[in-house]
Amino acid sequence: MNAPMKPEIDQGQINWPASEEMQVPYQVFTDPRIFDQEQEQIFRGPHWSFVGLEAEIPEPKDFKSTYLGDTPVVVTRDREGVVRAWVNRCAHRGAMVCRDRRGKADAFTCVYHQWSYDAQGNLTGVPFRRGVNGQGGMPASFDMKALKLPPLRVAIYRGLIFATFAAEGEVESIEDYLGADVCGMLDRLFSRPVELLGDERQVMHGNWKLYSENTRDAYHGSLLHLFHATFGLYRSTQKGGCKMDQQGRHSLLTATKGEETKDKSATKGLRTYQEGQFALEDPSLLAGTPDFDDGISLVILAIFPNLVVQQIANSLAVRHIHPRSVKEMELVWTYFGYKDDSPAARESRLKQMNLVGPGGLISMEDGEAVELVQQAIARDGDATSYIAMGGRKGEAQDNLVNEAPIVSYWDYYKRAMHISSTES
Amino acid sequence: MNAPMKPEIDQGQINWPASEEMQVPYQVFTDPRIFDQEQEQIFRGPHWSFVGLEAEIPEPKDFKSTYLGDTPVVVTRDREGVVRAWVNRCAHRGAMVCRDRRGKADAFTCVYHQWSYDAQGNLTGVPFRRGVNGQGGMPASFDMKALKLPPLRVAIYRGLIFATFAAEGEVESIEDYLGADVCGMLDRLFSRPVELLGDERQVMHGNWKLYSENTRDAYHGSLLHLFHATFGLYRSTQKGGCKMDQQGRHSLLTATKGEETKDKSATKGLRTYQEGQFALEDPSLLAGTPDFDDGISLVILAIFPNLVVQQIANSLAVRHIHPRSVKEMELVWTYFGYKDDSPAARESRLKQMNLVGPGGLISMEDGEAVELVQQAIARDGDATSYIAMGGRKGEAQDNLVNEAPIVSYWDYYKRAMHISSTES
Amino acid sequence: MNAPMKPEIDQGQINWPASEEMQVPYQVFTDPRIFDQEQEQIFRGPHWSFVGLEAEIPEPKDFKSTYLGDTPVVVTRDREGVVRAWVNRCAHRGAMVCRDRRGKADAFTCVYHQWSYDAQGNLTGVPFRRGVNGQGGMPASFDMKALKLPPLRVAIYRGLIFATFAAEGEVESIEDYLGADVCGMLDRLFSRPVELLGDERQVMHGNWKLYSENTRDAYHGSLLHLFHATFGLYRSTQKGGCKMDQQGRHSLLTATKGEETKDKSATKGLRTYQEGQFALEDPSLLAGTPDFDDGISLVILAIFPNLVVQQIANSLAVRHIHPRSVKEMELVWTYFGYKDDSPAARESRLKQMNLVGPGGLISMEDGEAVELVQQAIARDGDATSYIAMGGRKGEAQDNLVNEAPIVSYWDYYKRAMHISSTES
Amino acid sequence: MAGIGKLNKLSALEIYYQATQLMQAYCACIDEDRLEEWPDFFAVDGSYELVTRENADRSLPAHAMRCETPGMMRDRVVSLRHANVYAKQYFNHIVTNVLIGERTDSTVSISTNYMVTRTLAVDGDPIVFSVGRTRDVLVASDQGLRFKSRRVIADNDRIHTLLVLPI
Amino acid sequence: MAGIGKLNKLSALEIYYQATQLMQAYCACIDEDRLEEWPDFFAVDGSYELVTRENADRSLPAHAMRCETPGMMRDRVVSLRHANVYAKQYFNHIVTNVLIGERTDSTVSISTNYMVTRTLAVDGDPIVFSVGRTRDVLVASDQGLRFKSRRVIADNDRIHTLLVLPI
Amino acid sequence: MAGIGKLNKLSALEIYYQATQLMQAYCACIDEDRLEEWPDFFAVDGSYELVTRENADRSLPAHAMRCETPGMMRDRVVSLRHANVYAKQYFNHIVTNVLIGERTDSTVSISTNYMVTRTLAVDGDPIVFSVGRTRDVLVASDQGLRFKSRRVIADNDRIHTLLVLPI
Ligand code: FES
Ligand code: FES
Ligand code: FES
Ligand SMILES: [Fe+3]
Ligand SMILES: [Fe+3]
Ligand SMILES: [Fe+3]
Repeated sequence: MNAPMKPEIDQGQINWPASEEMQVPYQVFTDPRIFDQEQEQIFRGPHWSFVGLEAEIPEPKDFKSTYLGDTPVVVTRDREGVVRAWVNRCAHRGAMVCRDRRGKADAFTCVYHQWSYDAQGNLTGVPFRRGVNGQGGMPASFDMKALKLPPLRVAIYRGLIFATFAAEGEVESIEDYLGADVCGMLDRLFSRPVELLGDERQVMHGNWKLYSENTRDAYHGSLLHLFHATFGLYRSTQKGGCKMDQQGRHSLLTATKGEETKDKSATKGLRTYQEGQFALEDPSLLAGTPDFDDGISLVILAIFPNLVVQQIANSLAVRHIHPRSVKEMELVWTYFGYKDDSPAARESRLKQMNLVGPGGLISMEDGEAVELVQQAIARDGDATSYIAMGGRKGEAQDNLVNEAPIVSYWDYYKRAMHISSTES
Repeated sequence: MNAPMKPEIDQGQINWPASEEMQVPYQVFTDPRIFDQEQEQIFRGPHWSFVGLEAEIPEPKDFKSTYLGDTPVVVTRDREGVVRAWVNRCAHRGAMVCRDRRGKADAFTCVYHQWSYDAQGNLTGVPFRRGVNGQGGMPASFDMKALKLPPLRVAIYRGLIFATFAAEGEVESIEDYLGADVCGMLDRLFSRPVELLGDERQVMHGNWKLYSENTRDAYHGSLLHLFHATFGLYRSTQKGGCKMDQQGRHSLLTATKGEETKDKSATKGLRTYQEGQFALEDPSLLAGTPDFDDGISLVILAIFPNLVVQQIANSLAVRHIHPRSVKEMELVWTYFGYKDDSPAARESRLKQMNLVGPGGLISMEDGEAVELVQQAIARDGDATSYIAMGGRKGEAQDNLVNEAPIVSYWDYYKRAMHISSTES
Repeated sequence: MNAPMKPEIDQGQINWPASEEMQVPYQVFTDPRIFDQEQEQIFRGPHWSFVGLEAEIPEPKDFKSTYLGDTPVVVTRDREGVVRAWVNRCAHRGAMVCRDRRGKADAFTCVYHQWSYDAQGNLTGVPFRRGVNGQGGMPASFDMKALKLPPLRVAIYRGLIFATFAAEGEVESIEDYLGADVCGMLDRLFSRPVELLGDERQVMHGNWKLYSENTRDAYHGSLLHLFHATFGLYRSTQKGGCKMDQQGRHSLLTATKGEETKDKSATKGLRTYQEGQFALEDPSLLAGTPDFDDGISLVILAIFPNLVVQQIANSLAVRHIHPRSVKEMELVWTYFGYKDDSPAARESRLKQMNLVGPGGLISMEDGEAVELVQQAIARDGDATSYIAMGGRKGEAQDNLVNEAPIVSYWDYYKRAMHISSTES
Repeated sequence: MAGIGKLNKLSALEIYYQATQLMQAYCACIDEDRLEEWPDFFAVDGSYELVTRENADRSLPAHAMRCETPGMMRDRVVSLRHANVYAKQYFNHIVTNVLIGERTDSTVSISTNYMVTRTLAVDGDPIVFSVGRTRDVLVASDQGLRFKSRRVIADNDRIHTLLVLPI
Repeated sequence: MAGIGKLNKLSALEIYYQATQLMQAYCACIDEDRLEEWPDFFAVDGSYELVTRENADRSLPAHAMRCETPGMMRDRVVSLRHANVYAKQYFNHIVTNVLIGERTDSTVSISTNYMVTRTLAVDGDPIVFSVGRTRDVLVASDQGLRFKSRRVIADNDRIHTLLVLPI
Repeated sequence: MAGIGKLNKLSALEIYYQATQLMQAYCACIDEDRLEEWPDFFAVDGSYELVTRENADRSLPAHAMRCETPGMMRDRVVSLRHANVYAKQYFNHIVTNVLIGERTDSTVSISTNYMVTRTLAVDGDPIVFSVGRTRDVLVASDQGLRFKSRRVIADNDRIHTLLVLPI
């Protein structure tokens, strides 16, 4: 690793209290050197990162360009239909080879000197390799095979494409990486062929891990997002719960329409739990037929390090996290339906896009929340948060008023980053 | 202190000549690590920083949000009318709690999970603290009293509100901090109840200490600002002088309409001292009745670290310095008059707003001057300025052609930052 | 040198492979500390940097302000007609003294306190130096001669003005610095008095050395720039070659209209070498009479560290590189003709401005290429390019399909920066 | 603006003027935070949609905002006023290049270019929040021209922080 | 533009055109650095004020610039030309959404949206310097329409570096 | 827009309208990437030039783009389509302050203010790419008004990355 570019954080420099509660030093959200290390130890480490849906590149020669962490990468489907991925940096003098967000090609030619590569990233052509009239050209030592677009390993689960810099054996199989519960939910959501509805892109001026917390946070749902409450649509003391994988890095939040709590004491005085003062003038917004018969109306599945899969009523999407710097991230929402959707079902999904995304009536607050934290902590890297709702230990919960998945997320993060708590 | 976030500058790294004259290494205006240290040792150190006027929060439950250094803070007046201040960062997961610039409230609820606080910053409510139906909720170890919005200590002098991170005993009383001369001038300017006229905000793309120099600099007044000279209104060889507190960190510049120098030799060839070539077509701009009978027509009172109080003819204002980064600051001008102003007096103050502020005919140049320095020194952290007008030692002066307050400012700065001169 | 501002890169921190081919670690394009060192060891080191044309300041008292590296400097012609240069930073408190891009003046007065300087940068006036009525003023120790605008040494070759921070003897004479081949080409291009046609300014969001590579890169010409090929105007397998000075830091690329290669094998399949599919509707664009009878139709003369001189058909220009940060540069194109141009010749030059510059039909791609590299390498400071076309050793070549001048450029860069290769 | 009867009775110039005034009153209502009036600029069967060029160029239906009825617009306004959490902010609409397109007895198609800046009320400099073109169909009503449909197509596919107000 | 007599004799369209031309000539005079002509766009009793939304929303009188008479405007121009020190800079006014409001025999109220970019002549990229709305009252004169009063209300409460030119 | 005969037969208002529509159709053609139509907005002897204020103020002839004939414009479009390499990008033209100047039987001079944003199709936020004023001479033709000459004078002397599209 290149020392000056990505200085190691030595243990003494991060002050992580070994307290009963989880107390995260705000430095992890503001220190550029920690961001650099995350790129090495998380995004280029033993993890599978989401890079797209097979539905985005359904046919041979389809490709898309995206980011793994903050490294530009390209995902292609070669002539044989096999999905490939490589770093988008020419082996010659480093120019970005693929300049389109998506398209169809089975050869990729760098514009600078027209070196060309196949869909696997192998170097296939070098202009004037043998010079002209015996002059110029490459030296004898030149070896086409030694130069390529740095390849990534690819794994696919239920049409979701994951890639890794890690070599065989350095990271478990995708199934083991995801774990049984996550795989189960993906089986449920991706049981039917999907059709793309389009993308939305949202820039959040905050550290990417603030969004990781947000999407593992059952606690904030009914307190920050007041749309349902305002229109008297439901109380989020509804049934629900959260599960984590064995490592605690992924989080699966689900909620079920159904019985409400009678525990009025718990909600006394909370604005959320006043009677809804308003009624929708056009209720067609929410009139959709459930896609599943298991009664689960809300799924927020956060897969470490950079993916969130959502089912909010009939609105289905994958959210791809692109960390751009220690204090900025881009979130790419890719909405989808099922190829066999009825016109009415499709219409419901499109209507319900009004509920989610950067302008979503339910969810617009999440971008605001991430930024409110980034702004408030700027000067206080040594101060810490206090995460204890639902108890310290990150275990699965049968309720939506806990922070257990966040606790287990940070426990895993410390292991992945080789950070140990400081005795206090 | 958090090492990686705010690395200590070790002595060897600042090269401050121990010369007869004051020679300030430009590094202090360009090095982000020095900026970080200033936040610790100056703004969070044994000093009182200005955070507002009582007139901005006249009644119980009034509040304003602002910055102390670059830390977001909130100043409130509680139900009993006592002024309080705290850091604007939620004790739970760090979101900014108060999101308005000013308003009326006696409870502050964080939007993220609706933790609520009283005007003193004490935590008063935590949703689902006891969970729902016995599930979730906070652990036994949870102690409401242990969590709060970090409180600041507050002191008020003549309606000016100051706050500090320093504990009792770490910093002197506000009266001692300001010193007799400063208090005397504040007594003079704030003897009558004030009424707010409004704010102006000016971003200067330069280090905040360049503005501290500028406002302690009697020397530049008649040389940079040519409005009066151009319209033949006065010569600033008029009587005047400057005083500093015992520590030399504050500066009080005053000028008096009156006798001019006969020392033509001193002003020979200076554009400023040519006859005014122009006359005001609408002299009502300057037609105001003096507010004071002591003949003092100009007061620039610079209070360390972040306040300037001005009286320019009938224009009264406090200027609050908000250092945003090592190379940018925001200056907030709050204009005021007296509650018992006659309509004519009020009209004069408003007319004379044309003279000051970011678009002021007299003073607009100060923002330009600050930026001209920042631009020129960017590459030269090891070069130094040469400050000697009026002699090296920072003693009170009976004239307006000296830099004594700047010299004493830097002497104090070195003490506050624990920087010693390097032998040369 | 000021340690914290410009930290030394210690050898262990740059990993430069000692390979047969030239492999440049991308860190040199992305590490701000390397940028700081370049300012010291290259732009303030033993080199001559271009600062302008004599034709920009033809008469006594003319001046222009510009940058040497990222240091603001001013080039003046004094009353005697001698060209002078100095750093644009006031000796008093560091304000930028000259605030115009160009003009006429033989005295320069800083606006802040009206200290004034002559065209050589000598301090000539200090207001209130002796105070007023015996008060204030400068101390006895004050020495006008000791304070000045930091002077640079100036050398002129064929109307091109170069300046250096280096003392006499630290850098060779301008003739020796440029070397015989470079001087010869400048003699050729500047044999007739020049007339300015105007400037264009282009910001490239990439490291300045990427542009240095680009302008020493014969290889990319016919592969990146497809204008001629598209309109069937020529094949750049035309005759041409490149020369370097003895140090290998400058590069002289030339091409001659004439015989084409018959080596079809070399160009097989390259888009560039398809028959031109289009014809110019208005061929007057290219209808110009050659300025020289030596058949040379293209000259790209790159003079280390910050100048490119161009002859592209009838289009003549100097390009001044202003490195603004490690990842941004500004390129200033100054177009010129000859005073004795016929109207037709002048018209051709103006028409052909459509071919070059930021919107040039031939050359607009260079800015794009620079940025494509900067974007792709951001995360990979420890990865390297592979530069071997035309063989490892940087020797003059009689062809346009080699990277020899780039190889010798990097060899020199390592010497200038005291970087040695790491054994691999 | 009173009822204007058959559009084809009006001169191109008159239509241009009335279309311009409608557009400008529409923007003023948003920029001056009179959101409750926003739905009234639409016909009773009027619709609104905000999409990005990225999706539109692929003929994908995803949108950033779509109100198929004035009722849905009013629901959004109620939500913004009473439910949603966002920093106090101002939009400023620069709408120009009003180009008159096809006309029928009762409708006229127009296109415009727009630039919207967003300025946060606290610590905010204006940012160029959204730029692009609109394609609107206007219809005559007793209150003058109204939007039968309004489609905003943004050049920029990114939204910073969140999208609160319509364009 | 010749004297235009009673405003209420003019069609809305005619007023719109004349108001637009006045606004555009006004901007051109500032953007082309013909500041000396700036006061001439005002009636003899005309006034100018530039305020921020932050102060206006609180009904506080503080302003960034206020000229109660053309004389004060001329004084400011003289000061800018001969006294004040500032970097050479260009304003570019984008003024649109000219909305015609109340009319009397002799006056018409209009509002507009504006965006002003400032570009420094040396080393400058254009920055969005000020955005907001104007509320103007125009009056007929022998030279055509003139400003009886012009009030500029900026969305952004921050001024970068300094304020030199009027908006 | 059909043939409009002698310009001096038209009212100022009519000219204003037609000039505005021409300008707006011109911008739409560029912003919607219909570059092939760009030369058609010019008279057969029409010319186009884009210069910076830095050069214009010194009366120096250097330009960023100059097409002396519609043929040269078409050549540039062919080059952009088939030869040149640049990131996919969108211009958005905000053109306003259309000020009607001198008129003759067959021509009318107009000036405008413009702001052009450039948005990269991939990873792009809109940037203020160019701002300034235009000085155009329009001529009547059978297709309505056309540009006899168009001169764009940019306040900003810097071009970021490269200049692809006309303004
Ligand atoms: S950089 Fe890709 S071919 Fe040269
Ligand atoms: S962050 Fe404030 S309540 Fe959770
Ligand atoms: S800084 Fe130049 S005269 Fe004071
Ligand atoms: Fe949420
Ligand atoms: Fe001053
Ligand atoms: Fe090139």
